[in-house]
Amino acid sequence: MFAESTEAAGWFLENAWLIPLIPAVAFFLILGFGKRMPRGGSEIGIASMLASLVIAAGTAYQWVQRVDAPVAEGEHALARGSFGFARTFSEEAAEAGHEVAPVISTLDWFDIGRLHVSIGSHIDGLAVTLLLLVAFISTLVQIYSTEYVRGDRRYTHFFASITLFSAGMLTMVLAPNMLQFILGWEIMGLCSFLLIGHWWEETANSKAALKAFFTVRVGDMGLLVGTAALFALFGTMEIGEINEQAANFAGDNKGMLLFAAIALFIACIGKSGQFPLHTWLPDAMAGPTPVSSLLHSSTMVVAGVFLVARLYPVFHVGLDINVAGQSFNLIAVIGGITVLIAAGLAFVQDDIKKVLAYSTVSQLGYMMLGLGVGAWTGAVFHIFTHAFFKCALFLCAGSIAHTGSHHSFDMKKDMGGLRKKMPVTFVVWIVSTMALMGVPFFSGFFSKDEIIDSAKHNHYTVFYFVAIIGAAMTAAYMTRATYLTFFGKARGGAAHFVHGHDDAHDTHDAHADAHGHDAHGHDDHHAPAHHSAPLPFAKTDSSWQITVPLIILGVLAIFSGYLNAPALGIHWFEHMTESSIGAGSAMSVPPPPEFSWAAAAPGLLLVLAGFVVSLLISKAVFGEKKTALQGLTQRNSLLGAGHKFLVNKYYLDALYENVIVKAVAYPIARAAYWTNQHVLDGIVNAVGIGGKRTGELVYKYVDQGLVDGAVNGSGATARGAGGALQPVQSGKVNLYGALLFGAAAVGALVLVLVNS
Amino acid sequence: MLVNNFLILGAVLFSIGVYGVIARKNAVLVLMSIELILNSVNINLLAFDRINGTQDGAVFALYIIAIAAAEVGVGLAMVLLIFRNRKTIALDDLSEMKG
Amino acid sequence: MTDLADRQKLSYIAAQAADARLNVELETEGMTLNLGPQHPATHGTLRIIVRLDGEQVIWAEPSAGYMHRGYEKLTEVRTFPQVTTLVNRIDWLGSFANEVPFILAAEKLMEIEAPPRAQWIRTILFELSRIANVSLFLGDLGVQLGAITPVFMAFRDREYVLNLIESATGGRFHPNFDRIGGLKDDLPEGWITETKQVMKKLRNFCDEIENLLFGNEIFQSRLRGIGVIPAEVAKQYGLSGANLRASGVDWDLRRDQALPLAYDKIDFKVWTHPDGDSFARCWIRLQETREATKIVDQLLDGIPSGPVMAKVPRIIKVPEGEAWVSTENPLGEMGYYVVSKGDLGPFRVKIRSASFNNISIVPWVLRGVYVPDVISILASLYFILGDIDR
Amino acid sequence: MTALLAVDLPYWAQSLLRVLGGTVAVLLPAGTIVYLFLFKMMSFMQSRLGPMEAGPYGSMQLFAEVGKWLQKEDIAPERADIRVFRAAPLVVLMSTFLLVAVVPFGPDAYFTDFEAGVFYMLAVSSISTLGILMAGWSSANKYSLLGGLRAAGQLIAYELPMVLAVIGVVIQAGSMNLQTIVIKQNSDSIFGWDGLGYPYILTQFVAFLVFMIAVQAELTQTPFDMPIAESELVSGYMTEYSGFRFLIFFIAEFATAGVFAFIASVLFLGGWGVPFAWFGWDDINSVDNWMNFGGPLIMFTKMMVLTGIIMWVRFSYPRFREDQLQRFAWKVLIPVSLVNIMITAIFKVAF
Amino acid sequence: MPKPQVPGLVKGLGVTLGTMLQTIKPKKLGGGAATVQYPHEKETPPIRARGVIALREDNCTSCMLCVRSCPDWCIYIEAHKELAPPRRAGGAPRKVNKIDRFDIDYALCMYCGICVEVCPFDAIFWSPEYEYSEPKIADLLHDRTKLGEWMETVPEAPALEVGAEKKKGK
Amino acid sequence: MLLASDIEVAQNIGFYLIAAVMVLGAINVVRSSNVVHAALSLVAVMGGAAAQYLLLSAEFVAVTQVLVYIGAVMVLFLFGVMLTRAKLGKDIDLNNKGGAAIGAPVALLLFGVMAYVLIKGFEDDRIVTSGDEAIGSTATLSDKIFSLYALPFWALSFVLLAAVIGAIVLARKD
Repeated sequence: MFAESTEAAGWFLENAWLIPLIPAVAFFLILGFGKRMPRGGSEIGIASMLASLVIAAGTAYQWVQRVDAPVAEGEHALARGSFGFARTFSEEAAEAGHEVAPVISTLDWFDIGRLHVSIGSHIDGLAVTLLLLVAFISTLVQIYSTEYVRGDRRYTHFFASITLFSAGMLTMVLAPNMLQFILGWEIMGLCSFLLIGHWWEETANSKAALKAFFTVRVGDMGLLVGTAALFALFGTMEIGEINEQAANFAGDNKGMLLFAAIALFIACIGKSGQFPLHTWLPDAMAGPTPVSSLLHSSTMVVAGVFLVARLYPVFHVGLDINVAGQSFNLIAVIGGITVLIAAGLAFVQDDIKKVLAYSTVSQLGYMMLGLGVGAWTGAVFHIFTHAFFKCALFLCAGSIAHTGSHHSFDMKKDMGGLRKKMPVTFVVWIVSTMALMGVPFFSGFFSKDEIIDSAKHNHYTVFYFVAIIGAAMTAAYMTRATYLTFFGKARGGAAHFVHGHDDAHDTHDAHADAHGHDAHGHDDHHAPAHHSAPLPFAKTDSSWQITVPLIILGVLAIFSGYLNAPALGIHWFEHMTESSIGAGSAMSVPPPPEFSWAAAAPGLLLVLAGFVVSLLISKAVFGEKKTALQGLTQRNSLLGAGHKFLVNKYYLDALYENVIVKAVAYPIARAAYWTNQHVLDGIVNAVGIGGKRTGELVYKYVDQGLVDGAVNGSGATARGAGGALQPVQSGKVNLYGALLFGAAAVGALVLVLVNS
Repeated sequence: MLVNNFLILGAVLFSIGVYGVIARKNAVLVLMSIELILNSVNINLLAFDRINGTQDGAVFALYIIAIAAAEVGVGLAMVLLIFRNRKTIALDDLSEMKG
Repeated sequence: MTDLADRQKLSYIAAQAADARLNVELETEGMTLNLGPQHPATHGTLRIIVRLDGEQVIWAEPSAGYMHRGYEKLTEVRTFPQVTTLVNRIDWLGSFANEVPFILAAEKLMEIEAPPRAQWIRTILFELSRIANVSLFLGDLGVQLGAITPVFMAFRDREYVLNLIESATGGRFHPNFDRIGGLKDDLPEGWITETKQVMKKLRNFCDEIENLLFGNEIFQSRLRGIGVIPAEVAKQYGLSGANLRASGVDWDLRRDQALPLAYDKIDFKVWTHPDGDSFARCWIRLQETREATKIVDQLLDGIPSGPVMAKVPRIIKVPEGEAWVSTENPLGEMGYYVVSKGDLGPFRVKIRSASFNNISIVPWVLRGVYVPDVISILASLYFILGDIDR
Repeated sequence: MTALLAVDLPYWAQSLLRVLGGTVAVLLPAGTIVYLFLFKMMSFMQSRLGPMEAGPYGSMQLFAEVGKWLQKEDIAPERADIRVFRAAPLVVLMSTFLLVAVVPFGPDAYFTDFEAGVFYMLAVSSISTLGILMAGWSSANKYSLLGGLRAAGQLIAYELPMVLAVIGVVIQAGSMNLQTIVIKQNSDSIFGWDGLGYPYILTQFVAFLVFMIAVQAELTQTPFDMPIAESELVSGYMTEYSGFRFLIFFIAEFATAGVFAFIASVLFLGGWGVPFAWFGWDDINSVDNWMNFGGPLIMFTKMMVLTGIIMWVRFSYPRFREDQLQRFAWKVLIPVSLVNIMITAIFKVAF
Repeated sequence: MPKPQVPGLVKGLGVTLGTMLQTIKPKKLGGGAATVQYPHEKETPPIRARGVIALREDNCTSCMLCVRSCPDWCIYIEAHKELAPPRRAGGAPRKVNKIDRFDIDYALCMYCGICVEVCPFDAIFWSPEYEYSEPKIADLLHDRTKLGEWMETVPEAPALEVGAEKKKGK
Repeated sequence: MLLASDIEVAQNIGFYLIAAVMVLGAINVVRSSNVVHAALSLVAVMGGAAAQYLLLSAEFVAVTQVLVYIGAVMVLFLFGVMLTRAKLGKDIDLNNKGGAAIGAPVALLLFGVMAYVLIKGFEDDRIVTSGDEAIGSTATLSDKIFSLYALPFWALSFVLLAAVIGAIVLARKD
């Protein structure tokens, strides 16, 4: 159908559209025939992902070649293949030395008015990175899942959804225009919903799925609005053109660009779990662990970051990033807040997946922060490294739950002391944790350090401190989690696992006696004794489908950082991707600063400090010895309040539940009530009379501090005015209607009289 | 035919609709009055179309019809919810909007 | 089958949690609906008070007694031969089967036994009345579910059976053929050959119904997984007959008790079904109809010769005593507890009729289902109103 | 119509003719369907003979029935909302009459030539829902109310697959005018072979199935007859009706069956035409006088075949449950017809 | 069930179609409806059918056994004693019971047949005749003339099936 | 042989008949003491509106009006009304106390202003039965919708989707 092209870009680069197409087709195949396949359709999914991976690898290889040997100008003429399949190459190809033009292959989709929409692929360094990443991690996670969700009631559907997700993500990554981008984005949202709610029989899970869906949907509105604004501004949907025009933006319509950037960033906030819409992400851990590791840590949630990176000129110009004298911008502020609050929240979680979820949120904050402070390469590279080690961590958590802790994710109740029993998992976990902490010479170090350095270098001093404090907190909470999971005494489910295996073959009985089959929860429906054969060197660890992906990811968690290690003078990754921002003639992204150990030292010291303090506290609080610290939060009211505050996630959820959701349920009345009480009457304690929890919570945490002071001053005047207008505010819609129409009529009458 | 035939008809319906919105207490009836208003607007749109000899008014009439459908769906769902919670759909019983 | 068991468990849970389920669906105000006393689904004058939420039942209770005729009392002022013609009318579709346990109880008190030929003919007629009864159920089932054709087929083929019964006993519906000590008369000539032909027709009818109704996907989707009665619950509510066997309880009085009937001489299968849902109940009845035709064929082949009446006094006085005899009637276990004081008539008769017990489960099984399911469950429970209100 | 008679008639005469023609087009099929299928075919399927006494083979039975219904008392329940109660059957019947208005019976034998005919057809068919709701509510009877609500829910749910099924045809024909659709089907050829014309049932078979299922549901015929459901709701929204108002419901039911069958044959079976190539005609204009008389007969034949199938299904199947019906509409029919639209559109663009 | 099956929906249509064809098929070829066009053609009930009770008045001695054994007391007999000529010449005149009234109320009768069974003198019989419905319920009370007329329709008792014990006497 | 003037007379008669029905129906909508009667009157108004659209030779809009308003919206209304237990007979509590006293002047004032403006503005203008575009042609209409007004069309579809989701969320009870 698509004619072979002998033109220079290379087969893989031109046919990258196959990468999402294969899983998309596989999705339908799984849906249609999956149940009849011997392995329930998982083989189709894995095969499709492998095929995608191969093509993605080929694409990456050819891209590397393309970068290393840039083609001469003029070779990329517009070529039109059969079936209206046009290949256009940017005119600015190879304009300046290393500027490598992206390879864009498109097919006309449809025309509406002046809108011309095509579908196809847009290959550049950024896209290649993400393609490879997504295809690779999806493959591993699917292999992992064959064991993890074995015997599940909706096994086939699981693989169908996860394959569709991959297709969606790859579609988005490849998107040459905003419409295809939105398409992929929405497919991901849908799959996220399906997969979080995979075990929808439990209310909590379906609620989490709904929450994720709706929260992200709030952001998606921003995406649509932002796209519309960009279209209005530039008259095109093509990402390349948008970037180009934005980078060279000189119009007086700056406000529009700002508006578009903010709207798009709202989408990123929703998708990438940034403050204040981050609450869905931890709840999304209700999904199966492979889902968490694929969608909610390494791939889907970085879509927001990817969007910013993809349309970086828009944000860069729209939000005045790196303009001298601007030490704050929206992206950096949101990213910074997210880094800190998420890290704070990670301290108080008992659920290992929640810890990792908040860690993910925090790391996503880092990426945003990086983009906000102009460290484009650092941020993109952090996407890359983070994906490996965070995926590894999640899969470790899954492995522990699957094998070690009897399908519980509760670190305090069901884990501890697992390091000897699960050596593979333990080693991978430690490696990944160190990468996450940013320990030198692990992958996380290189990427994170670049962000931190850039923040300082680009004069975002506040964010520099935010970043290093965040790094320290990361070290601390990860230490706590590691300690709770692998050290100390085995508790609960882990105890069964650890001690149960000592007695020769009573294992199964012990399991059955202690928990019965029901205790397994949903994660799996077979007892651990039925696992397929583990690898010889890991007699007690999970089976090979789980450990092999773990090992691969663990290795990458160390070595993926060496693609771009400024500390060692390697800038290869930067070299490969830097053209992706577009032909940035008017836009000046400062190059990343030169690495120096001195600059990295404060961060590293803080990380070390965080590690040590956390270790000590963990030992003291969770260790076997009794110490004064145990139960401290119960005894000390201040610490207790802080702990409670954190445990309740800063009451953000309560705020959403009670203000936003209830406002929808009792639509006008409740909101108007709230507004009236506060704005008009200014009598805050009247909230209490309503007896609504909303009132109380808002009163406690928002009003007392912020609103009250301001309002009290104006209270008297407002009260007087309110009293005078009281009869008008009767609360009757009809009366409002009468007033409205009456006023309209009078107004019209006046106009008529004036005009005639 | 005079254009004013249609326009005045629209005005009459509009006024009646306004009267309904003001005078009715039952939420469903208020919704119906709003439908009256929307219909009168549609008649006007189409009549204006015929003055200009274009089709744009028809397009917007179609859009208004679609919006009205959406509005009724949500409106009735709200009414149902209010009825469920309060066993009444009389609007002035919903006095929480009172100042 | 594991699938079915799974589904059974699920819908059992669903039925149990009916109240909880109400929270999910669109709520409308509750409404009390009287199904009956005059309603097409109640085969007579049964009233089922149903409280609905939307179309979902949240509470149901059968209210019987609109057709109570006081048979237990009536028997006290009748002589023993007269009672047979009364009890005939309890389950009016399988009336010969109603006579048998009463006669057997009286014979037990008098300590006589019918001659073998009479026993065989009794058994044949017993099974014929089962066929007459259940084949009508198979047709009526269609009507309850909205299919209008099966009932006509049922009437068509049931007519052959009724003709057989009539030509042997003289009565189509109410044979009054059983007598203490034997039968009123012997079979007329040619009856056996004709019966064999009719049995073939009925097997054909069963196939037809199976194709027309039971194989129909709509039919199955209406009945499968609906109204599941687990074996335990079925036993607790005292269900019997096909309703019990459909819940997987292998219990059949024809096989499980020794009575002076010919069941022990022949070889037949007692059908059970593990599901316990409406479909299982209907399916069991279909299979039992088929089995009954085979039973009749076997009996016809082996019918012994000899008298049909034992020696009994001309005026029957049953000695003092009490006796309980129950048989596996078309609707389930039917039994008579006869107390005699040595008079011409019984002193007291307690009738255990199958349908009365079978509908006792209605409040339990109807909770949480939808109105159309009420109909299908009632149809599948299969009661004859006379059998409830005696 | 004027061309049919080859004379110019005054406007009032034309209108009169139209009204007469409409009445015939509604009542004749209804009567034939009732006699042939409801009286005879159903009886045969139940191995009985059906009415045999009135007229030869009971052919006059219909008139006897009509007479019986007409002379019955027109009862309304005491607490019913009398005006609404009385108007309801008329609204239902009105929907039928409005429906028949767009059906073309021949090149010139039509009542109106409406550009958006398909759309109009779908629009007016939904009016009957209103009548049914009115009947259900005004009867002051719980069974009626339940039946009315069920009917409304069902009709709304099945209107959607119907619309979607028709869209396939509309895409293929490139017109919403029923007359154009007929002419296209009869004058097109399949890959150059015009032995069959091009009835859209060949390419739109899925749409045809969906359409017929939706019609079955719209008519509340048996697998979908919960709104009436004798064994559950006694007679649903018709419970309280008697006399000629019941008769109107009855007529409307069968007349609508006929009209829908007309429309189905227009959309899928080539309408009033038979493949022209059979008779060596190459142009519609050369035969249009003939077809004005032959067309109605051909239409009638096709209609009877389709109604026969509808009735056959009705007499053979048990009914669904309410939630199964909704599930079937939303989970099976609508996706299937959407896929059909997609495929049709792709082929339309591709060829 | 490994082999692919015809969907039940199609099978169902097949059954109805088959029945229809069977009904349409002319009677000569073994088709036709299962029904009987009643007023035009009559059904023949089985010989033993309990249609109506016939009375042979001569045999009745008004012994009242039937009246007493009737479960719902629907037989009414009134009689008086009369002298009849002796059976053999020269004998003493016999005292016989002459029936004044022998009514059976078919509105009450349950057709149980106990009366026929208990009659020791073979005075009442079952006839399979069934066409005696009346518009007025009172007309269902058959008096002895009418009951006597039914005697014409009483058939011979049928032969018994093989293996039956031959009845003695009668 | 219909002359243009004859057609116009017929059109005028038709218009006034339908308009009378519509106005009476509309008054019944706002004055009726039974919710279902009000809804049915509204159906009459909408049917009348559809007929007026036909007079304005906008047949597609007319058909849409019937399909959406009568076939769906009004059925939904009746559905909702019946679910909220519409009473048979008179319902006393449908109007605001003093609502008429406020409503009537406002409505009359509005009508007065509008009528004045309209009569002044369009004195003797007549409707155009032929224009640049094929009047009432569905094809032109669709071309307009899918080219010039495509973006509102999309927005509308999102609004409908949102409405569907919103309605479901509101109506479900959990």
